[in-house]
Amino acid sequence: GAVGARVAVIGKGIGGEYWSAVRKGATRAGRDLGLKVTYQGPPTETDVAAQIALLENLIQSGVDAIAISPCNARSLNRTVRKAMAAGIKVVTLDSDTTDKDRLSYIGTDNAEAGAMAAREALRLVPEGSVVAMVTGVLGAQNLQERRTGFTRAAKGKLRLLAAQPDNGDKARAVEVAENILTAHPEVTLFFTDNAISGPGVGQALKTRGKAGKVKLVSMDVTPDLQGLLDQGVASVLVAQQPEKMGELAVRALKDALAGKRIPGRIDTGVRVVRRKDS
Amino acid sequence: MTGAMPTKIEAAGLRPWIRQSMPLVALLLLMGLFSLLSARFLSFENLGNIAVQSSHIGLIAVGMTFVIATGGIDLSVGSVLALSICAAGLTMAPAESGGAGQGVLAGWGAGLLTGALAGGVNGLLISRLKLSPFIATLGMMSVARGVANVLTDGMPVEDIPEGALALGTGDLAGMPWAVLLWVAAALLGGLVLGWTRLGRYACALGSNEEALRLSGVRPGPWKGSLYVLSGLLSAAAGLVFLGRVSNAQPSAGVGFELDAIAAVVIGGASLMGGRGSMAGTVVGVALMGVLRNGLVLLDVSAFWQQLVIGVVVVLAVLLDRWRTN
Amino acid sequence: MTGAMPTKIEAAGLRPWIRQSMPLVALLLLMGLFSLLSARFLSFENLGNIAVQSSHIGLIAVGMTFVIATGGIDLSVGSVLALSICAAGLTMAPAESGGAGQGVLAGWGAGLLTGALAGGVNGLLISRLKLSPFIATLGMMSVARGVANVLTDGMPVEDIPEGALALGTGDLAGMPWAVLLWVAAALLGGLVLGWTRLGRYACALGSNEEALRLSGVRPGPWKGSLYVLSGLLSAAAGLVFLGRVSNAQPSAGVGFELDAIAAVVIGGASLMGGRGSMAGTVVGVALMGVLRNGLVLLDVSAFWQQLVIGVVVVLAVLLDRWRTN
Amino acid sequence: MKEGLSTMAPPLLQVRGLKKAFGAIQALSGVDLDIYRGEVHVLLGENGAGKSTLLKVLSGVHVPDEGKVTLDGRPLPAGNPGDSGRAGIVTIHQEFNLILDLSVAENVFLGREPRRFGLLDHARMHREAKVLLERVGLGLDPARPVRGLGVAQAQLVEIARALGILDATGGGVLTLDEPTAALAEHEITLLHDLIRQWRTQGLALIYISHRMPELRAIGDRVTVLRDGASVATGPMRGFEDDELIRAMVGREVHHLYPSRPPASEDPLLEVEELQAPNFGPVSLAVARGEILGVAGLMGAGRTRLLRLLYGASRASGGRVRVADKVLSGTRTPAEAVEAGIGLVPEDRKHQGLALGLSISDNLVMAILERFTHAGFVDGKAIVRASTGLVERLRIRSRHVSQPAGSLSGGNQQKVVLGRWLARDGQVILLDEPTRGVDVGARAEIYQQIADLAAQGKAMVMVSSDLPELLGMADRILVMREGRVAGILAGDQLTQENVMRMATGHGGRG
Ligand SMILES: Nc1ncnc2c1ncn2[C@@H]1O[C@H](COP(=O)(O)OP(=O)(O)OP(=O)(O)O)[C@@H](O)[C@H]1O
Ligand SMILES: Nc1ncnc2c1ncn2[C@@H]1O[C@H](COP(=O)(O)OP(=O)(O)OP(=O)(O)O)[C@@H](O)[C@H]1O
Ligand SMILES: [Mg+2]
Ligand SMILES: [Mg+2]
Repeated sequence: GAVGARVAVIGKGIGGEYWSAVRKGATRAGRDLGLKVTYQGPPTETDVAAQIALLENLIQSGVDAIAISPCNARSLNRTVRKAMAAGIKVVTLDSDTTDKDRLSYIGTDNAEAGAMAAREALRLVPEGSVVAMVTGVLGAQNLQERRTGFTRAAKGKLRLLAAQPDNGDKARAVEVAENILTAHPEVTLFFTDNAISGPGVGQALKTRGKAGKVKLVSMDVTPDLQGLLDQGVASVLVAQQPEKMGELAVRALKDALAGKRIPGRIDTGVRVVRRKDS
Repeated sequence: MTGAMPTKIEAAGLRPWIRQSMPLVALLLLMGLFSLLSARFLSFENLGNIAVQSSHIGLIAVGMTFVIATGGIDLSVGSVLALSICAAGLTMAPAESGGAGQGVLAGWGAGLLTGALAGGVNGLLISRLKLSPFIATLGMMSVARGVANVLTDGMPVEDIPEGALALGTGDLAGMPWAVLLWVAAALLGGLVLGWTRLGRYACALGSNEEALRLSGVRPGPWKGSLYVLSGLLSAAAGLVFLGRVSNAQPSAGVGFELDAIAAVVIGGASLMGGRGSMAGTVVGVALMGVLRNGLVLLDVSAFWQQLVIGVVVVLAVLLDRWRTN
Repeated sequence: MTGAMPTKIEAAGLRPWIRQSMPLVALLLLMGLFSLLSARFLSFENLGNIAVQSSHIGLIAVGMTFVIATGGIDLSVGSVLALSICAAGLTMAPAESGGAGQGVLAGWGAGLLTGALAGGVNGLLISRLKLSPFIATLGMMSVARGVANVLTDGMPVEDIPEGALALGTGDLAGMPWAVLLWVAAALLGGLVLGWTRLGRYACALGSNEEALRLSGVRPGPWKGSLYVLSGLLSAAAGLVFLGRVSNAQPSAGVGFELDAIAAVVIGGASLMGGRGSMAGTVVGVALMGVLRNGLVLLDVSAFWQQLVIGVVVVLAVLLDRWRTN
Repeated sequence: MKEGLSTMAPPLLQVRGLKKAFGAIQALSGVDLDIYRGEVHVLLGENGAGKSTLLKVLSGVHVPDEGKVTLDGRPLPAGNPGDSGRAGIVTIHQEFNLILDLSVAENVFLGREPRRFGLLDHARMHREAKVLLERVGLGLDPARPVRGLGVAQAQLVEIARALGILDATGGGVLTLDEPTAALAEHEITLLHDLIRQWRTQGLALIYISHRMPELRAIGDRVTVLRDGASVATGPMRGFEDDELIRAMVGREVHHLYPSRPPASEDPLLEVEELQAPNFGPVSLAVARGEILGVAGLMGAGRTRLLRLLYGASRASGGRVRVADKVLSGTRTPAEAVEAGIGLVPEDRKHQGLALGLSISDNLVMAILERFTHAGFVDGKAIVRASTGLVERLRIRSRHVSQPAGSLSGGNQQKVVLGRWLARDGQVILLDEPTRGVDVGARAEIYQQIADLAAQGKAMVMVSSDLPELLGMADRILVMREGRVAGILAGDQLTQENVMRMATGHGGRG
């Protein structure tokens, strides 16, 4: 009897479009399936200790199942094991633990998504072009993986400038992009690895009259980014599908609670959204 | 703290303008350095960029100057900014985007009102309930962020009307509105600080609140209104910010308090209270903006930037101390 | 500053233990409330969890109590924690993971040394160069983070030897090492605060540094060593933290300073300096830990948690003020 | 004629049965007071008798627990300095209430700043402040900050502020809490002239001081407070000094200045060519068992002399020797203390005491290491030692764990002195050691100083109270404008000689 069971979803953060989408998908699935879903997250995406504490506290609170997106792949191993040992069904979503002591991982390969973005970039600009990267908070592991994937795939084909962080602050992203445009007029493409940097850079391109001339390839699809795509400011969006992740995670947990076997890996796929004319 | 009375005697002879010009010297040194190292630094466009980029911190820092002059601190400015833009966004965004569709002016009004209210709560906690400003505004930092998130369900408010973006991206005869607003606030702030009772009492509150009280001045209302002012200016900064980023994010403004405080202190104010200079604050904000801009122009890696910014902040303040001791 | 004097005098009659027990009352109230609302709150295991979860902030708060007693503040604790664990990690991790493979003890030593050094720099800036603690440690906050990122290239140091994890996850006869360490540090800290010259001078520094100086005590070395102590305890907190998260992340510890400061102030210390109580600090840390835990047990949504935490922090401090005024 | 006043007009200010307690301390336990227009009413009482508390109730700082205060027949609003001020009560408090970071002019006009078009009229403020300052004998630039002023100058700025308010309101009650404690003869004379002027204008003045001679010069009527209650009241000339002291202290005080064995010839403290900007060179020597007095007008550099000698401020040249130990040119107070020097600073609130800490913490501040065994402080021993000192100095307190800030001014002063008694060094520098100390306690402090000298210590005593210097010192060094104007000894030690040297001409006549 999985109906009425309590399911906790732990993201890497509490606000922002990405985690809100995860929360939405999870809550909707919970409603459909008759589960009680709660969403929790640490105050910042790098606060591993707070996430561990959250997980411990949720174990104490007697939830039946947990979907967690570890802030750090290794740091959560022990506590995830503890949860499993306590009889709680655990899956990871968006990113995985290194030990993989969970029932399933629901998400995409961040590095692969980054590589895909690089391949898209190479369709937009010639080899040897100069590319700037704007990232969120330094040290956020999923962003790091996306950039690594991008960098690997672009190796020898694109000239990458050092990534500049905006600390998750959109105004800072605008600022950083403007400064890069001043310092490096030769930049022909921006790669942004998250849903805050992307719109920030897009904004800078618009105000500097560089929209469309300097290309923008961003991770994530949000209303904000979709708008930029429609306006021709962004060229390609490479999106994981957070809402789907949340939903599939809760569905998988429901199956697990019902005693069914669930696959160890559920790929939510990467969606590439291009401008119609590109 | 007060023990400093006798040792500072030696500085008494120094003219205030020497005091105030030390941050400027630091700024000019830094600008000189960047001009030498990067041909692109000293362009009209780049300097204009720095000004626009600094304007929201500049607005916050105007209010922070008053608060710091009283010996207080306002840690809630970033969260209050976020809350204010969410209030503004929800008021002006069309109904399809979850807003009330009340138009730009109503939105701006709602934002400013929200900022003033949050500041008012800070002011009451501090002046009525005698909470230390650090704790009161630390609480508000958490509460305002929470309310912003609850109101917006953690999602940015989209579809801000075009008209509202002018504050961030538009200009008046080539002068960006954001910069105009900042300059106006700083000028007005300077006037208030030096030439009105509010400003002088701010310094008096920071220097010796009891003496002010014994002179028959009720400290509470004056102190309280300075926190309202800080909230109001955070909201104004938010409106500029909103114009620049074009949607209202409840996660906006994290860490702004530290930038603003650093700018005020670089400008020559003392966190013990009793003094502050609006010109100094403007220079402090500019210095931080130039530093960030220059380091990116010089292609300094993000990690080294953190390091350099920390060192320069300390050096800039040291330069000021060294000159006055 | 000195203006606050007359009102404080009225508290003189109150026995110190009443003062100190107010935070405890707040904590017990909160625990009572949570026990009523959730059957799972008052279990041995859950309370143990809270203790372990609080231990690193607890360790930092011990050092912060001294710093705050002097009227100072240490904003760099979180960054120093990150730098220390990176130093520890790089020392003990095997060569394949970019470390020096020097074993656990060497790693711990390197971590503690790094923390002490960073604290020493803070101390010098503050006691020698007379920088305000806020600015000096704000600078260090940025610099230490930058250095940690530069050293590790922004990536966590992996493959920390098993032995080093004991501090975070192991126990001694059922008592987690992390909690033991915290309790030991708090007891020792209480002893130092109340019964040694260092502790007494810490309060004297916060109350009237000039009087201390004119009494023939060199304030500099004492003040400086308190910042070393704070750095050292941040590093110790880092070692516990490292044990818990099992790799050394340069991004660790963001925001810890605010948690620690809030805990110390909830515990009855004044940010103006001159007083502080180690028992109060422990209670303050526990209160924050209980609050975080209880809110999750009660299924309070993340946004509401921010709101509630802010309100409770303010209320806890108010309760203390109200009782003493 | 003055006695006649009371029968002709009703009192302007009437206090009945006033009570005020701070926790367990009953500061006022029943005060009755009548103040008439055109009189200077002196309040006398030991340290801690409740004089300042009484004034603070009148000025709205404290709310009384019981009792009635009427001004001009109407009840005086309680607990709000603004209301009291508007009702016509102007107060100069015992502790300074200036705002160090504001300018002198802004302090003078604090709370009633002239404005034009909504903005402060700085020009007018400076102009008018300058006039007020000149009237109290201060030639300061009104635009300079108060920070850096000496205590005497600060006191005069406060008087100028009161003067300004009285000019504007033209009447009421002026209360002065030990306004002359920090002033020297010349400024005191100026102040007394002002007071006489105010009296003829019909103001009612309440005046607190511990200096008997000046009270004789200025007081019309007197009320004596003891343990928070008024115990005697009447015309000043109706009491002999002895009667007043007995009413105050509850016992006889004979021999204000104790006799001592003659000083040795053996120099203990030697200072050569001590220099700093606008100061010195100053050379002096003090023998074992000697008390060297230092006199001078306000700002003559007496405080600087002590601070430079002690290393509290950095000297630009000169040598300081204690016994055969030469102190370094870059000495700090710590080095001076190690060499056996102690300093009782002039500003106890800012330089002397940690007001938030306990009496015992303050008493042992310079000798904490002596109570430290194996790294730990022996709290019991500290309490024992400080209780001894409290008894020896008759510091009025309930317990040594009480915060120093809760003591009355005179008792605070004794705590600072007690710190150096505890340390038992060889040289003690005293900067206005009896500032604000009552007659009884003064006699005790003089006795302590004399005892210390008799034990072979060298004492340097700065004071603005000339009779005190003449009564205590073996020799007096007179300073003028940062330099030594001369040293007087033996039968040259007269008030006239000191004043002549201090002013640099024939004296004040
Ligand atoms: N704010 C306060 N809190 C606690 N006790 C106080 C406070 N103010 C004064 N007292 C106590 O009240 C008593 C009266 O103090 P008050 O300052 O009125 O004495 P005073 O007559 O002015 O003495 P002095 O001549 O030393 O200035 C003293 O015992 C003092 O310790
Ligand atoms: N470091 C300094 N540099 C220059 N001038 C100073 C310094 N310290 C003090 N002064 C000035 O020197 C003068 C002498 O001050 P000092 O305090 O020694 O006088 P004083 O004789 O003790 O008088 P009083 O205490 O009555 O004011 C004052 O006018 C003071 O402003
Ligand atoms: Mg008094
Ligand atoms: Mg003096």
